[in-house]
Amino acid sequence: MTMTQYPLLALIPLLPLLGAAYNAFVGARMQKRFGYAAVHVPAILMPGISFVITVLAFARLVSLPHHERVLTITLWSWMPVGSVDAGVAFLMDPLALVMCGFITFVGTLIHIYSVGYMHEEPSYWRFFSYLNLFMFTMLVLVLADNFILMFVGWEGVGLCSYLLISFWYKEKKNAVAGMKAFIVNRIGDFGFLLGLLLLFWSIHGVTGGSSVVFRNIEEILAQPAVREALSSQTVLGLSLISMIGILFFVGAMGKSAQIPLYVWLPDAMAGPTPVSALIHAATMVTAGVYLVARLHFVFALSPLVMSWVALVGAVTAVFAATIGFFQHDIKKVLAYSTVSQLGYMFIGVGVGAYWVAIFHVMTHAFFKACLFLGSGSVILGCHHEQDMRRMGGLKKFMPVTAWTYFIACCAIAGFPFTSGFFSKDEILWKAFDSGNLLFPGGGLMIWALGALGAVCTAFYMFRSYYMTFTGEYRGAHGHNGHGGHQPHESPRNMTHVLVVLAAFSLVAGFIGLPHLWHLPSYLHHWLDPVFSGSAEIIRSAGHGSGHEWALMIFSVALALTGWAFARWLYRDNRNAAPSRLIESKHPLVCGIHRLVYNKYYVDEIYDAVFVGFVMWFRKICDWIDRNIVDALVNFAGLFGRLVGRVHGLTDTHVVDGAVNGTAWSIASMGSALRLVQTGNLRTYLYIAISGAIALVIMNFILFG
Amino acid sequence: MQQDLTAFCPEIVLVAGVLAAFVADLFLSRKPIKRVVVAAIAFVTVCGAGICLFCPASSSGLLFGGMVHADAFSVYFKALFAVAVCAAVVFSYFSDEVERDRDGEYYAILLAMTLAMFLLSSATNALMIFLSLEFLSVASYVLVAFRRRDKRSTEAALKYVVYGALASGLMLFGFSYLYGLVGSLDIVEIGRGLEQIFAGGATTSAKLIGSVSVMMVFAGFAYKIAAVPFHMWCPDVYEGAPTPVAAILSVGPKAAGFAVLIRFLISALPAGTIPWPAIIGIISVATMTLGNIAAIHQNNIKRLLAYSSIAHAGYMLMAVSAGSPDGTSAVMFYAAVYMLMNLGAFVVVMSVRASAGGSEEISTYDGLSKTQPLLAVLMTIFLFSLVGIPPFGGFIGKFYLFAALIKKAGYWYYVIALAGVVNSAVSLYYYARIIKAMFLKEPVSGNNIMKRAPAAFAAIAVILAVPVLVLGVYWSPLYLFAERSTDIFK
Amino acid sequence: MEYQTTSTLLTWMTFLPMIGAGLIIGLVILNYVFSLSKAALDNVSRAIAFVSTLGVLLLAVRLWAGFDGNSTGMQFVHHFVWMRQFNIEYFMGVDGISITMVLLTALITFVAMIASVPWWGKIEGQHFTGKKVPGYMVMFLLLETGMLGTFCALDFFQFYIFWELMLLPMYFLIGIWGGPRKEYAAIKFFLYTLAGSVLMLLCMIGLYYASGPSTLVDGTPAQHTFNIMALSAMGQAGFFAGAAPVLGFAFSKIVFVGLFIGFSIKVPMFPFHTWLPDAHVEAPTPISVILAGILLKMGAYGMLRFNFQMLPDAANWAAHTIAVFGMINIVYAAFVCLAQKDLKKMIAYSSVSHMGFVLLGMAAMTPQGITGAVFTMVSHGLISPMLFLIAGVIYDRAHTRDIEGFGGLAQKMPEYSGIMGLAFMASLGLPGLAGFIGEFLVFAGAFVKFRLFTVVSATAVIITAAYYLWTIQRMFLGKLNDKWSTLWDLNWRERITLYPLGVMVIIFGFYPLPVFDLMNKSLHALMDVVCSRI
Amino acid sequence: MNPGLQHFLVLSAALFACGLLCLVTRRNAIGLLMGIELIINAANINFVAFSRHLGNDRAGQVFALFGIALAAVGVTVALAIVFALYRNFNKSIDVDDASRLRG
Repeated sequence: MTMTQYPLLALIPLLPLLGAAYNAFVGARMQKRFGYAAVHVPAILMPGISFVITVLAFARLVSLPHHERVLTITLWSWMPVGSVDAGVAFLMDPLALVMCGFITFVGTLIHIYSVGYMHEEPSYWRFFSYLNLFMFTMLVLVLADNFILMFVGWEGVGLCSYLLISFWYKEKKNAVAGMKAFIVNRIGDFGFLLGLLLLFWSIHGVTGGSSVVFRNIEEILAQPAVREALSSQTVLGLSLISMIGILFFVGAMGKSAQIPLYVWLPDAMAGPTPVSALIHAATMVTAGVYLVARLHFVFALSPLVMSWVALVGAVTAVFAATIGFFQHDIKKVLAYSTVSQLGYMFIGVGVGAYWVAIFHVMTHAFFKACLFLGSGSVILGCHHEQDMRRMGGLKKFMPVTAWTYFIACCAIAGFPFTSGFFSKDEILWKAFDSGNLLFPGGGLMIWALGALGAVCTAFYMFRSYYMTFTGEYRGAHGHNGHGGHQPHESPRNMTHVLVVLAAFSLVAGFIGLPHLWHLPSYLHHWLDPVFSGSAEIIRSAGHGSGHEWALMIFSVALALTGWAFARWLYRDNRNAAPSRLIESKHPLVCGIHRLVYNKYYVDEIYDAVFVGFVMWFRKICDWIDRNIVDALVNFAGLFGRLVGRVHGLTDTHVVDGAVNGTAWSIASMGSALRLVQTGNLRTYLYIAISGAIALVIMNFILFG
Repeated sequence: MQQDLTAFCPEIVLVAGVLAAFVADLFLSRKPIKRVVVAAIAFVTVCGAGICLFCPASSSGLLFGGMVHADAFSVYFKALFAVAVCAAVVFSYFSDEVERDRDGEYYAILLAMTLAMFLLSSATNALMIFLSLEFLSVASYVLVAFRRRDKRSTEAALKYVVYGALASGLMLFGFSYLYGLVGSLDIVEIGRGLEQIFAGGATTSAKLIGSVSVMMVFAGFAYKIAAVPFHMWCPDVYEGAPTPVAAILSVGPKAAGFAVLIRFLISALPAGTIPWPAIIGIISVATMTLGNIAAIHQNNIKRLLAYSSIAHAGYMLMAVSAGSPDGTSAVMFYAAVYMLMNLGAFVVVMSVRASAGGSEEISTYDGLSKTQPLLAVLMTIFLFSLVGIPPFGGFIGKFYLFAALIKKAGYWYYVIALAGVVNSAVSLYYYARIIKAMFLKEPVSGNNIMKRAPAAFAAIAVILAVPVLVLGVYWSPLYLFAERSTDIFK
Repeated sequence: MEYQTTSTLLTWMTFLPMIGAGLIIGLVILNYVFSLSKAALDNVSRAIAFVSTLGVLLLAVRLWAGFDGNSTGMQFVHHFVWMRQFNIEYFMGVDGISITMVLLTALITFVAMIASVPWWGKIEGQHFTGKKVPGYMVMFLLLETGMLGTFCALDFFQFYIFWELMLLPMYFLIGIWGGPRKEYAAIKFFLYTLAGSVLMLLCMIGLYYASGPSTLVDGTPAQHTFNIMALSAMGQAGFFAGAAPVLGFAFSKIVFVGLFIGFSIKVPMFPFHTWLPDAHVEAPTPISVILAGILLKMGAYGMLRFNFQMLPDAANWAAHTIAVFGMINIVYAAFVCLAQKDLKKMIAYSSVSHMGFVLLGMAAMTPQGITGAVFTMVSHGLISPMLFLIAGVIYDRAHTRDIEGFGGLAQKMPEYSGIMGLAFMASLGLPGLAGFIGEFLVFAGAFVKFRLFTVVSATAVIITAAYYLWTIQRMFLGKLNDKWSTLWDLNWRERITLYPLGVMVIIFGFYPLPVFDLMNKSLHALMDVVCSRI
Repeated sequence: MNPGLQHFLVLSAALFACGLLCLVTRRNAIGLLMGIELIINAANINFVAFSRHLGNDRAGQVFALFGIALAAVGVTVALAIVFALYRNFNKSIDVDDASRLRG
């Protein structure tokens, strides 16, 4: 495999880093001196240039023969120890390019959007510095040519999301949300790390050498012998390769908010809306999908893991979608929809349709960013109101937002010829047609779940649309904060961004047209060289095109059904059914409602079980440390007690420790000796004489 | 066996000095002059004796029909005594604890005591050992009791005298049996005799009597070096005696006791007789442990130092129990270092006592680093050296002790060595207590300095501290001296 | 192989601070004669101390420049016979392992020195920098001599002297200039370390008598030796493995255990760690910095230099146990951290946890493991000083370290919060910062040997994140506690201590090659010794 | 019948025992001194007896003489101290009174 050196590659991540550094160190002063422009101009420029470079790289790639489309640049060797051959090196292949493309593009747009959204923020510079830092880490994640560098990006995005979620740190709940996000992500990273180590050493065990560079590993795993060994050797009853896959998938779960590690994402909405759009919808959360796609040569080897991935994805898709039903916070709705959409992507990678998953990642980036930014514009327009029950009728105040939002809704619901339609349908079809799911009827089952999720999605998305934009404005009354204020359309730079994104969510689908229509699928062809390695492993059940037509029509029908329901229930806020449902006293109904409304109490359960355990265990450890270790290791309480004694018994903890540690200690012996030294001469004589006798006796006992 | 007295000249000098001191005390009437003169006589005498030591003749052969053996071994110890007594003369002169009106006697007795130690360290005959031991004891009794009107001094003396009399009585009784067994008083002869007996030539009753009598003899030595179970006089006497006397007692007689003990053990108890290394080992562990543990609770500094001196006797016995030339030279080296650091500590005690109006409580030392930094630093040096921490001489001494044991490489020796290190760790408690008082505590308004202590104390302490520090990094001359002195036993 | 003197640089480096201390003592004595004003005395002694630490730092740079990373042997050797009895030699030299520590020592001590003077920034109220200054400086300099000597000494006896030489100054520095419970903390530190080192003393003598004949540097034959290189050579030749048993145990094993306990008290390893929190909490900031930055490394260094290099067979025998203790250190201490209310105490326990990585990595005895262990020593040597300086900053202002008591500080002290965030992230092993590299290599190295232990230890990745982020959240985020509305942000004194370290942490995160270049060769030599017996 | 060695040994042993007994029972300082005298004389008897047994070996006899002399010396000093005791501890020579130094 020949690779082309392409030094410019390094600039793609480094420029945003530069911007981040600029704002971090001088941003504050610049902001004071030259106003906000001094902050956001460089901040926007950097990712912008990165985008331009990406385009150049694209051109360069296109100029290369189809199967040699790889650009690399190695800056320096990083930790050259044994076979850990990690370097600070970047690699751009078609996959990375797609990711890079929409990351830099959407990223830049969102930077522009933020200028309007954050215009009242005093620590404007901090925001943009974080945002640029995020761009840097995300691009490192995507462009890394080895696991370890990828891990830098992997944890880096986690850090940035932490920083940005708790950006308004004065609110305790924001801070806590940030913390939660980081820690849950770390659980995923734990899996990632172990997966990496297991992979590394398994290969080492088989071949004697090893590597952490993706391409080398792919080549090694291409050898049948290695594949054989890895699938035959078992650990904890699973084949090595499956275990590796599962561990990596745990990492992916954490980043991409899949069951059971999805809980952080809804809370992450505490951050500013552009952040939610960029990090928690468009880019970072798709890193898990990217990881699986990147490691297709690992996952493809283990049908078991593939099936798990698909199943988890499907379940998540439905589960999250149902939660979306009763949420009132517009951002929460979008958050759950993101979780559910990520589920679809995992279905995609799970059934081996990697390019489709990436396709959906991309389209989702457009329409979900559009939705989030739309909601952001709404929130701004309603003076930081997020509760949909206090909105309504905003269409007339902010038409552009409304329209773009509607278009994005259509896209995500999968209305025909929107981007979502193409990507989602392709995923569902691939799932249905998949031949290497382990459980019987797997394809059908996954497809069914996906379809169910689709209808739910259509329903709650349009619900949010109608609640927000139609009917009468409910904000003015009861909302004394800004009583009398009318909602207003957002500034131009924001609306323009919305329009662009909406446009893309409409048309982006056309780069991946279904084969069914005998039209070229550019994306598939483009990504083909990346995934060719595992192509022959992925089997299809071989359903005919008839099925595919049927499914397509069916899913369109589903989308329309969901839309119709939502329209019937929520349009103009006329229908009383929803409120009746909520007020209903029927135990079953309100039980279910409460259950779903409270997100199935998952957070509460986690708090009780895991957090509870940790908080209990830390107390135990602390107690042990203070009362047992400190005492016992003070050489059987001797040190503790003596120190306590020497220092006037002031230090209760020492003495207690010593007492707990041991009943007998030298100190008490010492005081006993004081009693022996009575000061009475005759006692001394007694002791001396008996001592002499004792000596004599000892002499005999010991030596006859 | 040569009969000229050149080998005896140090002792002769001392005898002359004693007489001179008495005479001077008798004929000089004006107190101040008398003090100076007598002290000067004492000082000069001791120095003279010390110088005589280094003329080669003084380490050449047997004297008085084998009563005394002036050899390198004894010379080493004699040199030790000379140094110690020199210091003692000086700080006694400046100490207000020695009753000024009678210090003619004081110095005379001090010299006599020196003479006794000289003799003891070179005695090779049971009679000579007993004589010089008694001589030493009697001199010490008098010095301890020197403050006639002081209750504590008297009580200490009483305990000392009775206890000592008992010990020497036991010793005497033991010697009588040994004499009966082997028909000679020369320790080498005794050694031969015992060898034959224990070789199986004699009845078990003879062996029994042999070991019993040896134990009784040992009681005498153990009492001198304050080893368990004959240590109990030590704390009380040190506390009761005038500090200068306590100081000299803690180094002089102890060292002399070790000298004669080693000589006796090696000459009179050759291998195959009584397995004394084991017994000494047990005693040493008991001694150091008891000393250290008992010291922890002491609040009177002199008493604390007394217990510490017991503990150090234990350390030295540890090496004695190795029963090897290395062990012997290690003990000798340690004895020298110990002399320096312990005297130093006592000198500081004297100085503080003098400035703090006679108080000996450890609380007196609170915040000493503020009121008298120099003393505090010196005391710290001595104490850490006593703990045995580099870079002080004490560490090197301990190092040699342990090295001697470990070189023997036996289960038994490892155990003792282990006990030794644990003890030296424990000993840190009470030494650190004083250091803590000096540096970490603030001076209490109550015990601020009442009057200035004579600067001489500080001077002596400095003079003693220098070798303690130097020996920490450069000790070979002294060790070579000690090593060469043990050749006679090879 | 025989090492002849090639340079006296190390000697100068080691004893330069002692010379400085001597000057200060002279100054104090002069002060008795014609009494200077307190301010003058203080400032002059500060200046002397400052200059000598700076001098050491410069010499260290010279050392770095002159060091040849491609040779496995000792460099800058200064070697002559010290005491013919016991064949004790004066033998200084550095190889790839020790030079990293020497450089670290020079740097951290200098930083600590800056933190010990009240210059370039206001200090309010009673502060240790104004208390008994000459004494402090003397002790500080003696401490530096002890530390450098310990890392450079290649004669066991000499090593021991330096090792103990460190004790006394440390005792006083904690005991006199420390916090409320300083007396207890000081004596506890002293007793623990002494207990360890007396054991070490016995093992040292034992090794001496077990060692075979060799020749001193001047060519005279010696029956036994203290020369570490000679001892290592013998040990690697299986000399001690075959020595006569002690107390019924194999010689090499019991000596290994003895030495290991001695060193593990310093590391500190699980059950012997309880002196550390007390010492850290009570010690003044610069001393905590030195304690965490350097003293803890001495234990680990000693293990590498003696336990592993001299007794490879016993090392292999003990590896499993060491790994277990490493695991306990990592996880247990992490949980204890989670329970701490005192910021400094939490940081202290985090040090315990991180030294666990070092133990685990060493125990693995794989290239990644040992390299990771040493690199962790370096990175932790940069990060933990930052952490303690940070704790000191807030303590100087608020006179409390109670985490719960703060809140919302980020509004008053943004710069401080930023640097603290950096330090915390580095310490929790965020990739791209120095902490990560060591941590990752340790995991990578240990995983192949001790799969279970590594997995358990890796959970600490989560716990560590938890306690650091929780601390940040409680101290800096949320509403500002009005009580702290008067706090001010970093001053220059604190900046010049914190920023260099921060920069190095970032640089070594992405570009650790300089460190690797220094140590790789020597480490490989060591690994050939240790791993060959697996 | 003329007494042989063992008679003397028995006698001396008895004396020695009395001496020890006396030391540990008497509270009177003088009594203690007497006890010591007994022990020393027991030893002296041994010496003389042994020297006789060894064919009038002079060493033993000399030792006995020295023993007597030293006993005298010791007692002299001891009596002086007892006198001081009598003076300092208000006219009492009960050793139990002199037990201030302890611990």
